[in-house]
Amino acid sequence: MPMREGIYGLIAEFDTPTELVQAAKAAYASGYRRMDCYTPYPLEEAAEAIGFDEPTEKGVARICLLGGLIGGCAMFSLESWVSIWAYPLNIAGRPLFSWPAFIVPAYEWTILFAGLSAAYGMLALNRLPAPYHPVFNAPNFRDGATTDKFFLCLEAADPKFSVSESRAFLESFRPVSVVEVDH
Amino acid sequence: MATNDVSPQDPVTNPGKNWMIDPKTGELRVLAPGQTFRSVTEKIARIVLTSQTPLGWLFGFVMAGGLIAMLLTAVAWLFLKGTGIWAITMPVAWGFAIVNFVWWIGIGHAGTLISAILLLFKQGWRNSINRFAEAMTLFAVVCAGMFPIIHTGRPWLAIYWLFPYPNTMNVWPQFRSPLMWDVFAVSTYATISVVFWYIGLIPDLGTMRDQAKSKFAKYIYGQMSLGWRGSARHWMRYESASLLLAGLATPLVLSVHTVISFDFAVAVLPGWHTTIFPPYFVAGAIYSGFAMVLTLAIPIRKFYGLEDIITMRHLDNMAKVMLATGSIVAYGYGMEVVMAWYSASRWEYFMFWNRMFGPMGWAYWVLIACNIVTPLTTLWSRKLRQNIAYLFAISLIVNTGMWFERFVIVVTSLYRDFLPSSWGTYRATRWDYMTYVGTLGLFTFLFFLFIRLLPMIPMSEIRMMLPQAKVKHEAELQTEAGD
Amino acid sequence: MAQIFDRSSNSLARISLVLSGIIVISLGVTLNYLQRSPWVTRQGQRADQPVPFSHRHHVQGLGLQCQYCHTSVEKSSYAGIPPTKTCINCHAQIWTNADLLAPVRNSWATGQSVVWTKVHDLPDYVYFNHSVHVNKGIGCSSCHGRVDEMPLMYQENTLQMEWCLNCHRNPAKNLRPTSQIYQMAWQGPSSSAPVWCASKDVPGVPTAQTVNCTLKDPASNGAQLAALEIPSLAGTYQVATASAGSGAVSLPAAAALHYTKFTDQDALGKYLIVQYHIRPPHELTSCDTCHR
Amino acid sequence: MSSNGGTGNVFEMGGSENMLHEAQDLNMAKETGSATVRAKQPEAAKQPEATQQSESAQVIEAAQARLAGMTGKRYWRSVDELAGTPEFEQALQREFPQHASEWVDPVSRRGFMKLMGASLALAGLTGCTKQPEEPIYPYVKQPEDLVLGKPVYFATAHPFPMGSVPLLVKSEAYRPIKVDGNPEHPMNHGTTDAYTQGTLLGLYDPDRSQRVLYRGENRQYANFLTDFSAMLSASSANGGESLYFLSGTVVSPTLAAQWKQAQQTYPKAKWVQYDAVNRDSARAASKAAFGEYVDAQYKLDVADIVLSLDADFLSGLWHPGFLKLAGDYAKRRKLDPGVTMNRLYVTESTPTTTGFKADHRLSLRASQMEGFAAALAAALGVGSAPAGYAWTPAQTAFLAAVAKDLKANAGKSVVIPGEQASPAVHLAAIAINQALGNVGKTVVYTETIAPMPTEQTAEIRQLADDLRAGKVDWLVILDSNPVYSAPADIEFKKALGHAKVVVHLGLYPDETAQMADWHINGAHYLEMWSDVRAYDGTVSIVQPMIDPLYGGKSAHEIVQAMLTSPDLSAYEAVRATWKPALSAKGDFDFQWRKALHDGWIADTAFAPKTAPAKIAAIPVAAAPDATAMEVIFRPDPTIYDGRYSNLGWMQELPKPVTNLSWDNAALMSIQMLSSLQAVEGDVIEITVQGRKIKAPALVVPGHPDQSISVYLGYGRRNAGRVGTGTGFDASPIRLASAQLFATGATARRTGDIYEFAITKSHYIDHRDAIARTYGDIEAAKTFKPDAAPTSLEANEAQSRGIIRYATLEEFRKNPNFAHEGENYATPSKDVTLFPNWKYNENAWALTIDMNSCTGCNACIVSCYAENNIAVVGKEEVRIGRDMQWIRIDTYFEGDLNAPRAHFQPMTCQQCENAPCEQVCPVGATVHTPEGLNAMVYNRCVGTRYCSNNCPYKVRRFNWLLFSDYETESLKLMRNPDVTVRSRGVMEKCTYCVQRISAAKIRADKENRDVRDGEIVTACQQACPTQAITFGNKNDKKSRVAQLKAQSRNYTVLADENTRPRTSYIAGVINPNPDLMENA
Repeated sequence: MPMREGIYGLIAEFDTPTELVQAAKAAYASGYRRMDCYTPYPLEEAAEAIGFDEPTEKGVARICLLGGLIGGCAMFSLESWVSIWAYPLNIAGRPLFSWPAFIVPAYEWTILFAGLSAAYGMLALNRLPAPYHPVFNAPNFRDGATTDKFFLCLEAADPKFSVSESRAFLESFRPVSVVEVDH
Repeated sequence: MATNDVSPQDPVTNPGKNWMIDPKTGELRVLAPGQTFRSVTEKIARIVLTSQTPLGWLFGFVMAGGLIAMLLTAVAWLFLKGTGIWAITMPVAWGFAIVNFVWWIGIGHAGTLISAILLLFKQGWRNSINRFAEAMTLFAVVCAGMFPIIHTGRPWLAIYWLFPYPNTMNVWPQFRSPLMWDVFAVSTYATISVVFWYIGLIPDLGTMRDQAKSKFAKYIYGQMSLGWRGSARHWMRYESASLLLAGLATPLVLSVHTVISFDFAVAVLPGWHTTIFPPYFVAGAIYSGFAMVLTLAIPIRKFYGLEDIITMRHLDNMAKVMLATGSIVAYGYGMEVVMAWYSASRWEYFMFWNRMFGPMGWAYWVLIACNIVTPLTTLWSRKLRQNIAYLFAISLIVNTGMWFERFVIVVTSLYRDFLPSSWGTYRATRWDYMTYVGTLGLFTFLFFLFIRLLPMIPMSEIRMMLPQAKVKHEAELQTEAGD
Repeated sequence: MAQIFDRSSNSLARISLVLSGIIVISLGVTLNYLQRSPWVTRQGQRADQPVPFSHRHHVQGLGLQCQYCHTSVEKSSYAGIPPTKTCINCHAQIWTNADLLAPVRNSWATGQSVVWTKVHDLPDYVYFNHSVHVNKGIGCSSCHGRVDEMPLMYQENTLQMEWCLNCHRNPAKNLRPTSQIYQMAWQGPSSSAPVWCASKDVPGVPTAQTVNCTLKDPASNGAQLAALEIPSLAGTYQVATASAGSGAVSLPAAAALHYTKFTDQDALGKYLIVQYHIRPPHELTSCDTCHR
Repeated sequence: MSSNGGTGNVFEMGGSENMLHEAQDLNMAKETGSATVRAKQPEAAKQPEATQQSESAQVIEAAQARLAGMTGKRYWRSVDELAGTPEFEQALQREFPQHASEWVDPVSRRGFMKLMGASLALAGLTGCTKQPEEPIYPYVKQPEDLVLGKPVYFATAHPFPMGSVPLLVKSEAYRPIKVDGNPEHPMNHGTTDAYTQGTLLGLYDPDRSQRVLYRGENRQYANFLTDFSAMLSASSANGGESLYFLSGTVVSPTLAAQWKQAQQTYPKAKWVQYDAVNRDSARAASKAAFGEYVDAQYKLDVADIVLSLDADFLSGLWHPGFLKLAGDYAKRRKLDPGVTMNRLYVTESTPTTTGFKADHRLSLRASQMEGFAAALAAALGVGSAPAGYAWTPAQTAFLAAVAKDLKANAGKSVVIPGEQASPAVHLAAIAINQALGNVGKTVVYTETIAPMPTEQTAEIRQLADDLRAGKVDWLVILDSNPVYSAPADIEFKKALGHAKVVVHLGLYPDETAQMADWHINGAHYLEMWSDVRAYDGTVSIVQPMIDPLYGGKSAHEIVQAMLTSPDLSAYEAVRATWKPALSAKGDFDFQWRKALHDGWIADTAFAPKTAPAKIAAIPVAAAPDATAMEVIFRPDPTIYDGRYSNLGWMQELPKPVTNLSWDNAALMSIQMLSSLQAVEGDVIEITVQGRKIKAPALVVPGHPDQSISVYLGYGRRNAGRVGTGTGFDASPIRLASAQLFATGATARRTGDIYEFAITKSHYIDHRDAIARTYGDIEAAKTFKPDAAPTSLEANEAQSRGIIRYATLEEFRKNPNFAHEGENYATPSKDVTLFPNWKYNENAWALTIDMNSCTGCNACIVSCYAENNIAVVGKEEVRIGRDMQWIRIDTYFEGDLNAPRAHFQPMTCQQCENAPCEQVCPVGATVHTPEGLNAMVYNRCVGTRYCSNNCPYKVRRFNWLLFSDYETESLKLMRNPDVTVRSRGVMEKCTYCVQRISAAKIRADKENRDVRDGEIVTACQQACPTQAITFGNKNDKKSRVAQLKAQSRNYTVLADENTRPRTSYIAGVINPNPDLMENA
């Protein structure tokens, strides 16, 4: 990550999910887009508040499906190729193309590939791993965000963002604190 | 002692007359009341982050290490001499190795079931136990996976030829063989379990990173958590990913033991060649799995004073699941016998007569006693279900019983088959026992490492379950403002 | 609170993920090549031999027949390594005191074997039979390469199972007239160098002898030459014919034969497969063909 | 892998062999001739093909050179170091078979690497391991007629006291690797027996005596000759008085001739013959009846009714003419069109396969046999019934029926007395046969096969007395082990001490060798020149297959040393003996070569003697006391009198009837067992005239009460690493006065327990009535023998349709009996989900005739030799890990006191729907286009799933490293066409696929189809009764196809729809209607 001018954004700390969600909704309503909430456990309302809706995005799901199909087809065609063309052998008088037997490994590979794609897909879409992130610069963030505090971050990249106004805007929700976050 | 960290006079654990009963429903609470995000977090995180290792833990750890040494001896000798050191012979060419394999895999199943199926069914109570149930799965699969590899006595070959890859011989695996199916089922099962488990860990690793004091711990957990920061977007994708994984793990876990049962069901041997195996193998697996979860959960919650996170409600539910699956298994046994009689197949008939009253009949009756009689008669009583000592005892009994089930299926079907001239018998050797007990050691060893190094209870999911985790809606806020 | 990780760590983490993937794959690829590499197969390696025997000199230079030394190649599974006597036959007269030949003279004097190192060394569980290959139209050079151009003997092919199967699955591409078996330079027919073949199937007689191929156009007076090329029924096949009970066989006069002209290996191969009664691929690739 | 040539082979076999013979008569003869010459030049004889075998041969050579006190010729300097290495020494000492309890032979790291290497190599891991560079040892001068990779066949014969076996030996680069009967010989038509097959291992036995010893120190043979000739020149003055020879039964006419010569110089010298198993009864009887020693020859092919008086002529070589008798018997049991079925009655005192093959079997105590014989004779009008004998109703009925049947078939019947029956029985038999007018028809009397017939027990008793009397200065013991085998009461071992010098010539440094001053390492019959006579007297020349591995000597050389031309070779001696006879036929050299090539000298069979027997009366002993217990002594079915006890193959071979391996036992009836209040495995102490032995008890169904049978030959003290200490020695209670059976014995349970190795789960475990008493003495006390319990296994075998048989009448009524009834049906081929696989080329198949098989075990040993099968040792056998690819399943039926038994050879059935193939994850066992169930050893990873899924349990697994990769001499013996299996590999019968491939290659080269009978499996080749037939079932004219077309043809477990290629011809018995209720 190259050094950037100015700050990453303003981050407000709340004690309860409710306050966070209120603030987030308001921010979204007043036109902020580049922002994010940070919570110690999944909080759907927060995501909705900042206008993010995974179920409609379906990124992970798509990748997962794709992976599954690839895995299944790959294994089934491998089995068929091996038994019919690569080295045809009379096994116990069974037909070369014993598809019922081939289903099992194909089935397992479907699941294997689907599962892996889901996991890696999720990480990729989340741009993880990212051991470094500006928000970690915020005091209390470390101790709070993964334990019992709720954060709302308005990012400087947002066109509507201005240090003074945005701070005032956040202050209006009586957060525990509002601090500037460096890159 | 670690329990010192969790101060006894912590307000949440004040002992009041059935304070664990939820007044609204009258049911047992899933969690003790009055806990905060931070209290649960600290209680769980401290177990790992505390600097002083509990003596009890050390002791168990060393014991397990000893057993592993024994396992290594047995396996080394096996590679040196060949499978002849085991009791297996003609006609009983499969023995402990396969019995243990099936038994361990079965145990694994409960973990996946709890984390996946109960998740799909939105069973909130699973959250307290799914983490170490999954860990148990992993370690059980490790123990299980060992056996197919070593049971040829020449693992360098087993590994070399059981996977399909282009080789100079132009020869490929034989995909009609159930053993081949096992290779894929078990490897997939292992991989998916690891992934699922790790994905579940990520947020908690984040917490650990942030709770940790020492630089080293911060660094390690930091790397492992992949920089998790609890962003709302991440959470959403994370949720759908784990939902998908749960959705995949469910058919997987059902398929794995089905495939294992094919090892027998696909063979021509009376006592193996039966269509009822897949369902009752799966049921049996879950049966033994939950028994194992109990075996682990009961001492741990006592030892680390987690009574108000792993509550009586959990134990009670698990006992109920055992009751259900146990009944399915019982039905399976019954059905086998009925079919033997109804099919009028002399092979089936003789096999069962022999299995029950033949020279090795005792094994059959042990399994009936352990799997059917003892648990299924007693677990109906709520009183007994909530008697921790009894649950612990029953869990051990069921584990034994399920081991004998596999023993009966493998050995007593083989030792007297089609041609009377080739009838034989089976007497386990010291090496068989050393290998089996050794894997128990390996399992415990890994589990001890796990509870010492990783949060054994998913903190983020516990937080979700706390009342204050809910977002209050306008209406509620109004009323609050009004007061 | 300070960051634990520096900015760069993000890229590092992601790169290392990708890298580990790449490493695994490339490892697989390497092994795949390794298992076919000369390091494993000894392909093209010249082993240390007690005497630096030159096939080029003896075959190309002196024009010795393969069978002069490898006597049992047509009769037995084992082609045969010449006894010291075979060397002495000539080297009693020529190069009688060349230092290079000291081991041979020594062996002759002491009665001890000259201990050669096996160059073409199949695993012990592979049961290869020279006689059937030679009798069914597989030439020496098909497996051993241009021995006549090897100053020191080396292994031309991998001799791995896939290499064997390669031919057992499609023998046509290597079959040649039996008259050309020991012809190192055999290229297969072409429009510039066609082959004429004729056959008359006589049961109980080695196929090789009932098929007659010639490199000269029988139409133009090559017929006699062609006839001359018909190997005699005497010698090695006596046992066979005798036990086949069909005694001496009257071979058709070359003129009477109807010759077909071949200008490419495929056509010739297909023709010879029929004439030589080569077993179909599914039999040639059956496990018990080579393993017992 | 070392012992595997790795070079495929073309060889002539069976049917084609015959033609080849005519074809290249002289050709072969030349080969033979050169074999002769070669036998004198080690470097030729012992430099085999360019595989490691050659190396190992040299190693032994070198070792010998070193061990002979560095005075021996220095062959192979190149490998001297090798021979010197500790590895090699160790290899010589090494336990063989290497087996069993993993504690016994710990694996060194080196061993481990080697073993890994072996299994990796076997696994074809060429991708991961490089093969070591292999050397080639070409000949210096290659014999002209040698084609490496092509075996040569030489005719010879196996000398055996009861009558020799003409052989055709397969020789691979001049190493004999397979011993089989001579296909053209009129006596055995190519069949052999278990002993003869086993002798191959005897040749390569690493425990063979390898050097000449004087009082334990190494010497050269020359040293002995100096002493010997010194003694001779001294004693020629007194005509060789005090010079004694002791040998086993002399079978070589040449040896007899040499002795006759010697006697001219040494008239007073004495030659004593003694074998623990001898023919004294027959000799005594013939002397009494004919005034001279004669042999009886029985012609069962023309006998409708056969009565055996304790004659075990269907089991093995211990009955004279076994091969001929069994063959002829079977001819009359195959129900071929136009051949009437014979009827066999057997009375016997020890249950044998002969007894169980009989249509009617009567078990009599040994002491009752004379009485029964005499009574029968009386019933047929010879002499009068003996007084004092009380017969049970069953016995009376049997006697009456037999007498009636014999009368009715006078001239077409025969009575055969057993060699182990008393002279009186023989006399009775002679009398009956004469009275029935069988003589000249079904039995002829001829000059004895043994050139020097004597009554041996009396002789050795005399020798012992002479020894004690100090009359013996030199005692030369030739190929005999009296210290072990002599009757107990003559105290031979002690007596031996009185001799001044004792010389012992023998294959092994055995008990006698330990006592001898001089020990000379003997030559194996495959290493020596000699001659023998077959059952009918036809002479066969014994010619060496290989130069003596350890420079051993034969009796011929010793005796020759006494003669005017002491260094005349045995070869010359034998030629000299037959020069007159052969020259009479024409050019001697040609005739000699013809004799060598054919394997026998034509027209040397004995002419029948015509003089009738004159029998005053049959001397019958007084009726035995019913309560007195008796002990019956029998030659062992697997190691005979102990001479084969160091052969792993023979030790491991399950004995017929009992399936007991690696041991002998006190065989008895259930009644006897329970009267001893013992259970099987209890050690019993048997006392005869104050002499005691301890032996574990084992029940044999149908054994007479109040008697115990023991096999001789066990309890050896110096047999070698295999034989020493196996079983118990019965000779301490075998007295000169009671060589056949001892009466008035007592027995008691000692309380010790002994564990048997029995190759099938033992029927007694499953007999409910007995099972209750099993291991429970209290119950045994109250056990009621007359409960007549039945065997669960046999019942299952019957009801599962594994064993199917009918009586002749039933068969006539319903020829299709083998396919009717529950579990007898064969499912239709069309009832299947899958399309049936087509077999358009050859379809190999096998049939086994349940009527012909007598369970004699010859096939098993033949399979051992052909397929390099490993010996695993008692401990492994005990837990069911025997490696035999073919086994004889024995099922007992009905009342245990008078059971019927069925013998079913069981081996891989080559199922078309092979359950084993489907479950193999690596495709190590697959089906070939010709329908073989191929087993690819180097592909096998050892999951053992195939075995679990095999309904016939005919697969065998190398649980440990069973194959011996260490012992050099054994490498010479291995069949280079068959992979030696390492540990962790599954193996099984493949219909001798190596022979099939060889035949196909030969046929392909000759542009023809494989002929019917061209391929002969090892088991089929050995089978004395030709019960096994192999061939192409697609060829409707083939013998196998025709047999499969028979109505009696059935497949085992047909209802499993495995579609075996091996099928069985259901048995048909021919009982006497009068005896049906006892049948």
